[in-house]
Amino acid sequence: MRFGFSDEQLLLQSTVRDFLRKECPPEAVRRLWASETGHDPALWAQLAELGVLGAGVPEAHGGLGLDERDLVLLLEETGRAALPLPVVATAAVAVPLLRELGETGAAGAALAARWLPRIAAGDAIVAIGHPENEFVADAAVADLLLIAEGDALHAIEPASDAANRSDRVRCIRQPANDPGRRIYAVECRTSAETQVATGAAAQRLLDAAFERGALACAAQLLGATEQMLALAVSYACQREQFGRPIGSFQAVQHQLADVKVQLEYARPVVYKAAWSVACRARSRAVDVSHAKLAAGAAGALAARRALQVHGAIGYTWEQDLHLWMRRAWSLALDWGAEPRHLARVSEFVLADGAPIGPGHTFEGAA
Amino acid sequence: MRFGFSDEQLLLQSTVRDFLRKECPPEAVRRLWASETGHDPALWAQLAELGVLGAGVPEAHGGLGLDERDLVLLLEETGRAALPLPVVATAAVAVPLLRELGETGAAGAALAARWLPRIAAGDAIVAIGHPENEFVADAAVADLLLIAEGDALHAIEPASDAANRSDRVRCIRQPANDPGRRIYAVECRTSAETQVATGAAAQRLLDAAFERGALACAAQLLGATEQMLALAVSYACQREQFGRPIGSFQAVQHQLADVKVQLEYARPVVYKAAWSVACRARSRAVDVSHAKLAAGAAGALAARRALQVHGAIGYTWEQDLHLWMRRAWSLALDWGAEPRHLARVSEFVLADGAPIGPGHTFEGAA
Amino acid sequence: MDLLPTAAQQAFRAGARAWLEANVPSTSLRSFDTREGFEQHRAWERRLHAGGFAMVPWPVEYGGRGADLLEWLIFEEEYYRAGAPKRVNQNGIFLLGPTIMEFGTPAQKARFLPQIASSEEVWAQGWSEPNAGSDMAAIQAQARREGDHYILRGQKTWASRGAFADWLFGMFRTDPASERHKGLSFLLVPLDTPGVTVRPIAQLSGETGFAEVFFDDARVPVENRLAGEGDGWRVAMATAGFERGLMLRSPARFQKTAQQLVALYRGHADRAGEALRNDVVRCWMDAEAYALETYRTVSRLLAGGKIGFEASLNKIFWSELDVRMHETALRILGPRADLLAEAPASHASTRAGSVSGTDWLDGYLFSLSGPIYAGTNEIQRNLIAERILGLPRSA
Amino acid sequence: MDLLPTAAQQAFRAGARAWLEANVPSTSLRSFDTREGFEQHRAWERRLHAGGFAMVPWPVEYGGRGADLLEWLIFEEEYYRAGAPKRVNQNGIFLLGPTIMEFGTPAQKARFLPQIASSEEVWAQGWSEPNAGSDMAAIQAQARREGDHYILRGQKTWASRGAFADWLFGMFRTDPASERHKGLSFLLVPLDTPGVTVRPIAQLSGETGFAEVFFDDARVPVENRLAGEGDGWRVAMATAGFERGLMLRSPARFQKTAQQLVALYRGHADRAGEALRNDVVRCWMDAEAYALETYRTVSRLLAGGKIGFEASLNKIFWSELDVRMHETALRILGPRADLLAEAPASHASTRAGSVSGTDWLDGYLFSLSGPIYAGTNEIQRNLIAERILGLPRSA
Repeated sequence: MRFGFSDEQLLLQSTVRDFLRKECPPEAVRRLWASETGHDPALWAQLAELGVLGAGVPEAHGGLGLDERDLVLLLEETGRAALPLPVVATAAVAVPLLRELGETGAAGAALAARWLPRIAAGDAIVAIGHPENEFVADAAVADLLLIAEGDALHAIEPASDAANRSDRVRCIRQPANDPGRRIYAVECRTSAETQVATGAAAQRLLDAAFERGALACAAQLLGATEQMLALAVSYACQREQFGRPIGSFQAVQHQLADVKVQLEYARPVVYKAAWSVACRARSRAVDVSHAKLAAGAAGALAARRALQVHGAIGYTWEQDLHLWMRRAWSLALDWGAEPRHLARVSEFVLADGAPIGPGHTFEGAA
Repeated sequence: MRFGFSDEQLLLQSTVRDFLRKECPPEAVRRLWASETGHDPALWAQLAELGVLGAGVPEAHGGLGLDERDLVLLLEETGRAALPLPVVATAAVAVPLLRELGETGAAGAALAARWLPRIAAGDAIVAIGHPENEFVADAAVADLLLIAEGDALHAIEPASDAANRSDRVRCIRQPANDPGRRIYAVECRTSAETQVATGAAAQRLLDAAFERGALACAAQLLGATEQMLALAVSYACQREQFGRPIGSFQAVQHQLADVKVQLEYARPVVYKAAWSVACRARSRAVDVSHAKLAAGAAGALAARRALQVHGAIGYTWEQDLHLWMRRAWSLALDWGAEPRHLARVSEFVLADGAPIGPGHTFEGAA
Repeated sequence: MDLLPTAAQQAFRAGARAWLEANVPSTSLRSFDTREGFEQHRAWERRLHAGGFAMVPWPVEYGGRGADLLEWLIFEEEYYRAGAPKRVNQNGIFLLGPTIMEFGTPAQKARFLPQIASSEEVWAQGWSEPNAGSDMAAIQAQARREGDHYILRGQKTWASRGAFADWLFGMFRTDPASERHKGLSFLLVPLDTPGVTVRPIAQLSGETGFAEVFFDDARVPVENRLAGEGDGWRVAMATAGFERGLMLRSPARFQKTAQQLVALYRGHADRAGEALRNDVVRCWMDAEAYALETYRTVSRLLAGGKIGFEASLNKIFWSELDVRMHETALRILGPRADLLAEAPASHASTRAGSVSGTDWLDGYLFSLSGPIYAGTNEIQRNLIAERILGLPRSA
Repeated sequence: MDLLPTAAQQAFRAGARAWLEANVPSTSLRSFDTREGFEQHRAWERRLHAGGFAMVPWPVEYGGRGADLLEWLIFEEEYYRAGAPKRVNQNGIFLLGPTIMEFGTPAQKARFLPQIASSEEVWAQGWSEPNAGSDMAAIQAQARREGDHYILRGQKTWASRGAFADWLFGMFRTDPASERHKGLSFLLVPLDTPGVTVRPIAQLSGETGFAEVFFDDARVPVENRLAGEGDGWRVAMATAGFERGLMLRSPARFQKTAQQLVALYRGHADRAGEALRNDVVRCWMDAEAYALETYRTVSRLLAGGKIGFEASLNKIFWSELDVRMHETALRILGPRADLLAEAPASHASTRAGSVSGTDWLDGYLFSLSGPIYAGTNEIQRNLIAERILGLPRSA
């Protein structure tokens, strides 16, 4: 029993943090927002090189062979940087999904063997069409689409040339609040050939994908929350009114103290959920939902308070705060909004004979 | 169209306020809490003399012939004083109920003629057994019980001598949080003789009684809220920590400012509900429920914040704050707790073609 | 206490309703924080003015209708009920206009009020400076007297409507040796004065709802000063009171939003549960409470009362209600809350009728500015604590 | 990260569970803030001590079991799971004990710790004075050195357990010329010392949970001073950290309350709707979050870490959660929330099983003290802002 990270895990986290601070500053995020594709292949390749994209890819396929306990810290960093690249879908959801598909038979193994190395190398973006999300994030730049249709899961590879691409997959952009996450209504031709799993097997994969997607959002929310808090603290230290920094006013201090409290009590929940998913603990559904709710609430509070502390300047497009505010709002909605996750926790807590109360916290373990 | 009180109304209010400040200070409340009966006939008689008890009694019966628009201000004052006497049941509910009974025929008129003058003179306490309240407040000291049973309303006069009294009415005290409001499970012998209304007529009377009881609680809550705020402000001005009054700390200031906001936006709602009830406006049910909810929420917030500002001393029996805290808690539960009133407002607001939106505020008028 | 409208009030309401039904544009205008939308809104103001409804409570001589404040509330109810456009000249009609009526000379009234009422001159406000936000007394922009002119130097920021407006009002330091609240004067500045430079600022919505305004030896005639030299703070406090209180935030606006929220909920009632229902109902109640308190205040004013620091209570109540209503709406919309207006409607939001789900996101962003502008809610709470409750001054 | 208990931890849990099941009194004791209840609780502590479970993480030589902090958390879980009595000597075992371990001399450890573990000596805390509440550095009570004794003069107040306890710990000003945090010493005072007068104070519940304590030339030997003369503030800050944080408020307490809240809701599910359900579920989640954060902290401590100002985060989280849980329970109980424990049970509360509805009102009153004692939550927010976030000191 040890609730904490190893030095190696923390080192990898700080490496990624330093990298993103340097390579993905706010100006880079804005550049990507405004760019035609929203994608940055060079940055993507560097993330691969750092091991972020291939963290969950088995070493045999060129990855680090790690699991959610490691990845959660890296995702936190991508949230802190408001990184507008499809890390959640590709690294957190698609990689383990392909890994699991690889264990279902020859066709699956072939698919995994074809794509996992490319992901680890930074050569592939995967988009996920999951029944829990109405739209598909980053579908237009995806090299592989894993899309649920009916009771089946399909793997679709749009051709890389634009002409043939639109023949197989049509992506209709949906204007949304977070320019760093482009979402699309996707129409594509599925067939027996594109089908990679069906029935209970497909459902199992999709269920696991949902947990991983929600967990990844929660992890990014932690980072985004901490960053919004840091921005607000920094502004409150520097901005003077009435002859003193506004951060010396209790009204400002207490608003930000509340954010800190909520953040620090969301953090262990997210970390536990990472452990639960990695270990396939019995409690993983409720742990993940709890994590998504706790991190979402912390993010919402941080956005609200950081904006209030910034005042009018926070309300401008020029100020960087909204890079994280928009992110926090969209992450809270992605992979299950609040009512969905609250219902899952409710169902668990209110069931007859639910294992709740003192002593049950780690009992739902595998 | 004039949303305000007349000079006469305000004068009567301030007379009652001054009287209660003098005759019902905290020591008097504590004395009544600890007394055997909980009743103070002398104080009751003085309230009658001031016109509080007979405000709604027609002049022909020795009262002032006023309505809820006047009474609301007087009830506010009894709340401000935490007056532990049954003003709500007797003056706010029983008086108009008897008045209305008086219009239903000879028997009703006789009952009204018998009791209204005695109430106005301060010679009678009336307790109400209403289906919306599980128990009957102040039943043990009542000279008249108006009790619903089945679809009928009964008027029961317990004998004034204790021996015969228990023959007709048995009152079992229920230990409750507010010593200023003794509640009883009441067992009594009803008969054709005690029955004063039945069926739709009884229901109409009981419905009107519910609106009046809830309105009266809301009015008392306004006064109690204002008093808790005043206590907290006064303590915050006088108590020093870190070399300055704690009321100069923003953390304290803002907590109390919130109470003031909530109080001042509950006030017009309560006053409008008084008008609605007095004028039998179509909107009176929703207006009363809104009033009860708004005043209840303001009272709850005031109790919470006043206690926090007082710190440990507010947590003692010796400090007076809890006289109003207990009152605010019990008033919020009496005559319909939050869910009951919220459901009534919901039903109105969410109905097809509900008259809501700009321009409808005074449209529900009679 | 009599809460029934008089026959005259009913007739006034009917007249306003009839005119609005006949005149309100059937398609919505573009945002007035775009050039095109700004001119569309100015055209609407001209039409309103021609119809005699531009500024109903103003005297007829200044382009008003001579109505009393109760009629003003009734007009506002009808205005929001009709879904009429937002008032592009709100700084002029709701803030500066009342200020000129209180402090202006007859000549100033005659010069400015009719142009405000007709929106021939649209106003920006110049409250803030980079170092004077919540602390408005920290104003540094200077107005140096030179004969019958002031020479303006300095900078204002967050000037709402600044991008497209014709005039700006604001405080300038006319006594260079003065500090804090002293030595300030309230000046009216044409934005086309040489030496004035306007830099629009993009807001969260991407539109340029406010601007920085730079003054580089801009010359303004002395007759453009409202009230005496050095009286600026007193004038500005009155204007700020209007901003926080009655005029700018008429209850009808929030009642309309609450009504739309109820409609949104009804359109989603199958998915949105009881918890959201309670929140919706609470929002409706609070919007009603705000209306009731406003009617009560107006009754008091008609009886000769004055508005004081209660304006701070208003400011907190409406701004936090507005945020709450929009948050509730976004929770009802669920995962679709993120979509912008141009996104295709979902089945659910279509069913919710005329209320487009996606307007709520824009409205939410706008609502978030409510607790910030017109004096942050932190400042308002200080004022309530110290000026209304009588708590000791905070350090 | 490994969140599975080891075999040894599982065995420890099983042992604790077995002992508690065999020993926890089947009927609940009276409140320890009554004379009778106090002695009942002391008797229970003796039994716990005899069973070796009085203070599991303490060294065996001091009456403990030598368990590590993870085992301590496991024990607490079992303790609350078993519904065992509240700890009457919590000031001693959770606050003073750890302080003596950190600052005491070997002689002090040997003298006091075993008596604490066995509750032969029950402790009151003497943090506050009439003029030193949130501002603890304003302490005025004096301890004048006279040979090998201190002569105590002054007053403490809100001394919890003061009414019936044997000893009191607190800070006294040993340097009469000193101010604020300087010149204070941490003293241990037998309450039967001549010159010490205890006046019990009735709380909202009517019970005497705390007391005023007057010192009128009371003589205390110098060896009753913990750490050096003038070191009182440093010692007290460590003790206060224990109070806010880990030891006194073990997560099991809140998990137990959350579990009871869930049971209460299930017993009333027909009347209590979805809105309350969501609140109940949120309470459960927060109690779990508190447990998780505690396990995380303990892991950090076992790896050599220290607790600092994070204790302020704990204090806010558990105290506000505790209030929220009780408020939610009272809302579930509805109109019956007002009834005291002696009132007859309703149909609904009977169905809710072993959880008596009426305990919630007592619990609510108690929970309201949470945001006040151990440093008000306002003070904690200041500490978080200034010591953790690094915001500038407030004026």
